[in-house]
Amino acid sequence: MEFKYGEKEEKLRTEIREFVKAEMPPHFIGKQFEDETSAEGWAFSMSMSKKLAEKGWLTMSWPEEFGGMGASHWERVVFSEEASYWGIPGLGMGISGTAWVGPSLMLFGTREQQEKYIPPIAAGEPDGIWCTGYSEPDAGSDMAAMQTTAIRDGDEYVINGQKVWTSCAHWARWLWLACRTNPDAPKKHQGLSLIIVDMQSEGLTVRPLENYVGGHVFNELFFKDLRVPVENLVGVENAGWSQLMTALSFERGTAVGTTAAARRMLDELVIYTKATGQIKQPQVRQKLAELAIDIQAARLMANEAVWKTVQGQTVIHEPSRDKANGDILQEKLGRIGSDIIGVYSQMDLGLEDNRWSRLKGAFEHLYHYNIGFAIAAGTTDTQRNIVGQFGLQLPRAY
Amino acid sequence: MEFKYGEKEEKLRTEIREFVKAEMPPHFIGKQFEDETSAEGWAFSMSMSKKLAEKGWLTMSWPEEFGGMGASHWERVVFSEEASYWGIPGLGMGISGTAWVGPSLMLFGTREQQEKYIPPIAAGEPDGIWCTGYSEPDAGSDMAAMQTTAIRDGDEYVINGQKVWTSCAHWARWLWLACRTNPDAPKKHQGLSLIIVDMQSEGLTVRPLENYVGGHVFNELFFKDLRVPVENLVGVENAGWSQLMTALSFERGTAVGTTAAARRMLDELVIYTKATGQIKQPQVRQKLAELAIDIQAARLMANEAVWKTVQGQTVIHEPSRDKANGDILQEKLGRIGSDIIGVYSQMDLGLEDNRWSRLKGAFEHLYHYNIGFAIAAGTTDTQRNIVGQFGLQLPRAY
Amino acid sequence: MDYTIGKEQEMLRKSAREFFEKECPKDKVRELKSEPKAYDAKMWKKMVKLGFQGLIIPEAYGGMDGDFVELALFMEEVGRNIVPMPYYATIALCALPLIAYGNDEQKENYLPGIAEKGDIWTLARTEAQADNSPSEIQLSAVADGDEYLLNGTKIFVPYAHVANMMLVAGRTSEGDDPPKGITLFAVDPKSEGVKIEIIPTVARDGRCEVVFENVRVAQAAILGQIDRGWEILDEIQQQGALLKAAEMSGGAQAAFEITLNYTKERKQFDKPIGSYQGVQFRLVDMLTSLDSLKYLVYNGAWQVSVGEPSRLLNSSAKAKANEVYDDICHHGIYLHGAIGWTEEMDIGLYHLRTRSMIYDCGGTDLHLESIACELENDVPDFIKLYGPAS
Amino acid sequence: MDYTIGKEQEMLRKSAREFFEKECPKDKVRELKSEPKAYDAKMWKKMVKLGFQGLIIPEAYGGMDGDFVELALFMEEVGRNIVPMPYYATIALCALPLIAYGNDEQKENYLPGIAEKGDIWTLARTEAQADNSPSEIQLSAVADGDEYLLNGTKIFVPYAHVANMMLVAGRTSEGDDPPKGITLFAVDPKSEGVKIEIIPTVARDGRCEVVFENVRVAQAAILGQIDRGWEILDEIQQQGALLKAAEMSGGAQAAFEITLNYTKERKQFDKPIGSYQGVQFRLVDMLTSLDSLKYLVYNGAWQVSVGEPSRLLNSSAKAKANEVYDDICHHGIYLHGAIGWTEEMDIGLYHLRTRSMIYDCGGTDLHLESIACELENDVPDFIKLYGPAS
Repeated sequence: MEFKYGEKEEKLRTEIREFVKAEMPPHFIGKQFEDETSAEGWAFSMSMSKKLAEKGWLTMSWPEEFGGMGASHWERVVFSEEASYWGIPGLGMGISGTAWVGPSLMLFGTREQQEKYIPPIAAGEPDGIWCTGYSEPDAGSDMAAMQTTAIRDGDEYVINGQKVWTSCAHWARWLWLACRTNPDAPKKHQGLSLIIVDMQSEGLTVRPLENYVGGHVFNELFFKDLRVPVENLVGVENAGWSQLMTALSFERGTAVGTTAAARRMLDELVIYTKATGQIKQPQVRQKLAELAIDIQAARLMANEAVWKTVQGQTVIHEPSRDKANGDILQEKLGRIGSDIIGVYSQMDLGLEDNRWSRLKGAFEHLYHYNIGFAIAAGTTDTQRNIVGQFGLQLPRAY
Repeated sequence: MEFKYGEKEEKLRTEIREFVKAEMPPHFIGKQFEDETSAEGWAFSMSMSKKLAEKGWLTMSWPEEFGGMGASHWERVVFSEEASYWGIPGLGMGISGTAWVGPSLMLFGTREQQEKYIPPIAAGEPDGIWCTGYSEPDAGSDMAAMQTTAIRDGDEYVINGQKVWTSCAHWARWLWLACRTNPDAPKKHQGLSLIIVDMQSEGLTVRPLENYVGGHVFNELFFKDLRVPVENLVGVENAGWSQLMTALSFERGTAVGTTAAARRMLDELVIYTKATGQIKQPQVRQKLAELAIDIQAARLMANEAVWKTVQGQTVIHEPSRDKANGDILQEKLGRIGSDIIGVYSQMDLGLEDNRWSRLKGAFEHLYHYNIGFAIAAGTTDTQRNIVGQFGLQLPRAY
Repeated sequence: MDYTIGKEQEMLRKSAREFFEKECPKDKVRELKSEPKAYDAKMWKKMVKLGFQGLIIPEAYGGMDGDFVELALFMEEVGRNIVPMPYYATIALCALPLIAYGNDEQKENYLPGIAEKGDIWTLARTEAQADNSPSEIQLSAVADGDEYLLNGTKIFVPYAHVANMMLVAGRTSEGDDPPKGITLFAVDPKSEGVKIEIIPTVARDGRCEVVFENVRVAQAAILGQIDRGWEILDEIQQQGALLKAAEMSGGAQAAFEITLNYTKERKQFDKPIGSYQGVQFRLVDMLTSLDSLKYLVYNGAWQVSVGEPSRLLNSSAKAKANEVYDDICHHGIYLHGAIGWTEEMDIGLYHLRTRSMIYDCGGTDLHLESIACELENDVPDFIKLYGPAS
Repeated sequence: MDYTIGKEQEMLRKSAREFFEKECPKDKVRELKSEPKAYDAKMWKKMVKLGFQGLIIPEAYGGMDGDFVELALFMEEVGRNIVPMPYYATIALCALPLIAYGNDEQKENYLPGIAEKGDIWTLARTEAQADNSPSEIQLSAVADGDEYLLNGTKIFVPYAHVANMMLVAGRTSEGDDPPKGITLFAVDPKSEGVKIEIIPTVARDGRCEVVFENVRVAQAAILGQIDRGWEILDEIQQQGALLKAAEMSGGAQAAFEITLNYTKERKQFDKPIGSYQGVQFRLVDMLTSLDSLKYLVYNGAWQVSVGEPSRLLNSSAKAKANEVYDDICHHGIYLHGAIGWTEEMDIGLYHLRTRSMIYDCGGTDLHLESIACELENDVPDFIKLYGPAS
């Protein structure tokens, strides 16, 4: 048993902090979803993305042959903690590429696909920005119900249908598309495939889905007789479900980051309440203490899941446990923080610096965006279903 | 719109308080389940029951022809509030008789049954004490699954089977039994009947089910070839389900009482924390305030359900809403009160007066008994199912 | 004990509901976010014709002489449709204290303008400390001959930018006891030295910063008595909290209904999502909290209408409203799934207003503390009967 | 970062689990409720042979020289089986401070007795104020020649009625600063003037009232320094809170497993109740809170074992344990339905102990306040990097 990181990891942590001090605006507070709304925000993210790539950090866990550093799990953890604590941009919006497109291509892609698509991702270039098309209007938590089709026609697939909740589609160069290549398969989990789509293709319409607080993260994609060459198929035709599940498991392993972000928010609240004097109020003290407990526990659980992976144990329900727990924690944090900021918590989210916002609007943002987070990548209840079924071996409840 | 009681009701309230002052030990605090554990407790309850009957209050809502006062709904509400606030014993343990056996007999019983069974109930006599046999080991929330049979054999029914969670069976004179008179009925809701059983019958075994904190409320009943005359059938053979539902609806309408009991507990906490100085702690103040809100809201909802009945509107989901809400409120109250009492909340429940107990052990009692209450008469989740299905018209979720 | 909504009350409610549904559909609510005025002047005028602004104003001053229950029912409808307009600012925060504390001249000067012309009023109260306490009021009001000179800054003042008049809370005497020395002035926002800037709130609901720089007001502008303004502010806060709770109750009811209907239609794994206990139990608990809030508001409003206002109920209603509105909007969006988070669905429009409404006339902590004071000072029934505990 | 339970630790855990399952089945736990001693002396002796009492005691004094992580793992097993015995009182509350603060003579006199003979010790600390604060300690200890005279009353002292020795916290100096002037004495409960009465707690877990009437103790009985006892009490509270949290964690895990298994077997409406989301989601949330507690305890224990104890983690573990244990027992009984409420099922046995464990070494408020102090005094990373906020 040992509850501390090794020297290598602590050295990396120091390097990252030096990087933060040198490259980031002082007292920057990151947001839960990166700023994909404004062109300025996007440009800042892209510039940081490039710098992170130069440090090798953007894809540090990749094998060296694909431009990575072959970093250990624990180095990844420390990087993820620091990146989230300091709110380093340029990671979130490229996440499709670095987190699951790249690794999936390494596992399932052809050599040609690997050579073409992986280097721009590792370099943090605009051509390495991907979006991901899984969800459909009638296939949300029940992903296997997807109906977008890609029908083989000679050397091409002809794609028709619709995707929704596609984040980053308004900035991405490529689309990582899950769709139905055999509409006649007897079961809905069969007949699915993963296909790469050029975002500049004819037959593709991107419609922004602005959220209720004026942010632009999600989009709808409409496909009308969009044609892609058959070499854009990833892996085996009609066997996409298991590849998709593999890719999803990459996506779920992110509780380390959200926990570190929460830690930063708590630190900010402590300093803020010391400045306003609110920290002397017993009910404020109790709330801060409760958050500290929950955050520390979340961090320990996130690390437990990593440790299991390091040990070669199969991690099944833990990421779902941590996602559901993180959703609840963020809701609590957003609410407590907004309550502490009080009347100032009603500010527009888009305005970081004005004389009425407190803590650069971080808590308004969390308050409204945590709902989006609870819905994204498997709702809180979906995660609970997974934990119940696979972690507790209870009968399926959905 | 008018949020106050009429003069008649307020006059009754004054009378009850005079009665309390004259007849009850001072500063008596009632418990959530009456004391059916000790012989002394039972004797005190029975003596009060007699006095309440003399006042006419035991069955005040019954028609005068059956020994009642024909009291209005609102008089009943006020009586129920006061009885619970002051913890008047002698009502709870007779509740089977006064609350649903008597009224059911008036609706469905023969004249002979009415003449035989109703007067002792109204008089608060030992011969008017009933227990109720609905639940079975495999028929809890799913009551229609009951399997105890009463098979006609000439002029008698022969009863075999088992009941469980029968409160008061160790003191009752009669059993109000729901059982299966036609085991071959195509659907499980069919073929049920209500039958009166003499607790002194041969073939009946009563086994106490002590609870985990040493109290004795519940019992198991075992029937082995127990014979009752056919005239003990209530209403129509094999049409018992609807009578049972009617009887259950009488049982559910009790949120007025639990709310008033909660009000008393809050009042006690306020006075207690003033004495100890804890009321000066902001976190204690907030908890007390939250309880005050919840109790006031619960009272208003309970009265809304009564008002709907008074108006002749059909009350469907409201009692379930109020039961579920009351369960949650009592849990909260038990926990907050125990937290306030602190280290003294670990006392044995049976000991009202010793130098370590606080507030006569009322909060230890509530803390452990509220779970039993949440399980009894339809669990909290069962009530939620009812509200969802009938109040919100959602698809059945169980 | 009678929960009946009377015939006239029901008619008022129906006419308000139909009016707002017609005149302020949700797309209008969306549009008004980019309209700096943050309300629809035409609709406001139509409301005058229907007598809505005059609802609570005595007939003598051109109003309908309605009672407080009717006003609460009306606010429920406003909240139900989340109608962006200066009604709450004008009526709850200003007309009510004008009626209660204005002298005859003030009433004659001001009330008919509200009832018959739709004059807009607002209350400039909040300052940087922003906790609705007496010590928050720091704007200085110094006597200068027959006049007072106002200097200071008010924030989150609703609809100051379109107001005809405003009530301003200033400090006329310094001292150790913060409630003492506060005075309310009726001030024309076009007076020299008043600077108004719209604060960019997430709901774009017309909140303003109002800076006073040597603004001169006449002694006749004082509402009530000099140095005794806290009494009035406290009453505004009491009644305003209740009326805001009514508005939030109506909004929460509507947000709930939208959500409930959605869970009946939306299917996942071949079943409506409302048939899963995880979803259904949330909805059931929401219903209970909605009913709680609704009746706390009705009871509180009824108490005011019969002249027996209850601090306990006022604060209970607002504290409950703060909890319930937030909870229902938050979980309402969640239960919609991703679509609920877009600006295309109505549910988000409700949640835009949560944070501002929570603080109108007092946040949760303030009202819990107020309830605790009531509990502390009250003598419970059992002590009345038995005497002090041994 | 390594969550591995080492081989020796695993062996200890296994042998403890098997021992308690065999020697203290649940029916024994039930029986002991009516046994005034509230523990099984035979089992206690067997534990001595296995070295359990000596686990944390240095080899020099007849112990096994185990580390704090091992002790925490052992306490988990004790909690898992809710074994009624004076282990926590003897080891967590007395042996640890004797090791840390005892002089050589005291260690030689007392520690081998615990490790090799199974001497029972307890801490007489709580008084009427019962809030684990320094000002709670009012028992007077007045110097009288070479001796001290103790007068006062201690309550909820665990297993005082069967103790060979006890540590008594008394006040040797009065003053304005409550932590100053407290002294710990090692006292033989058979001394003249000590009166012990068993308090009838719901768990019948051997809590006692101990009255001291002119009890004479020698100066040599002082543990640590005179007037400096608060330091020791604070450390007892820190480590004791963590070990109690470990015990509660083990208990909560067992209570959860019992409940989980029941929901897989028990059917309602023809389906196992665990297949309803309403039930399943509760269980899932319980699992998360159990994992939270477990790792807070392990992390805190590891910190102690490497000589870097963390007040933040100690208090976090205890506050979390207080919440989780209560919640899992409460909902565990609820999920069993009515059968869970009877004394026939094991789940209730766990809940009998909830209220006493919550207050051992500090209730939730105390530990939340302790965490808040840590937060307040800590300099967060972002301030370290950027300097004070502008």
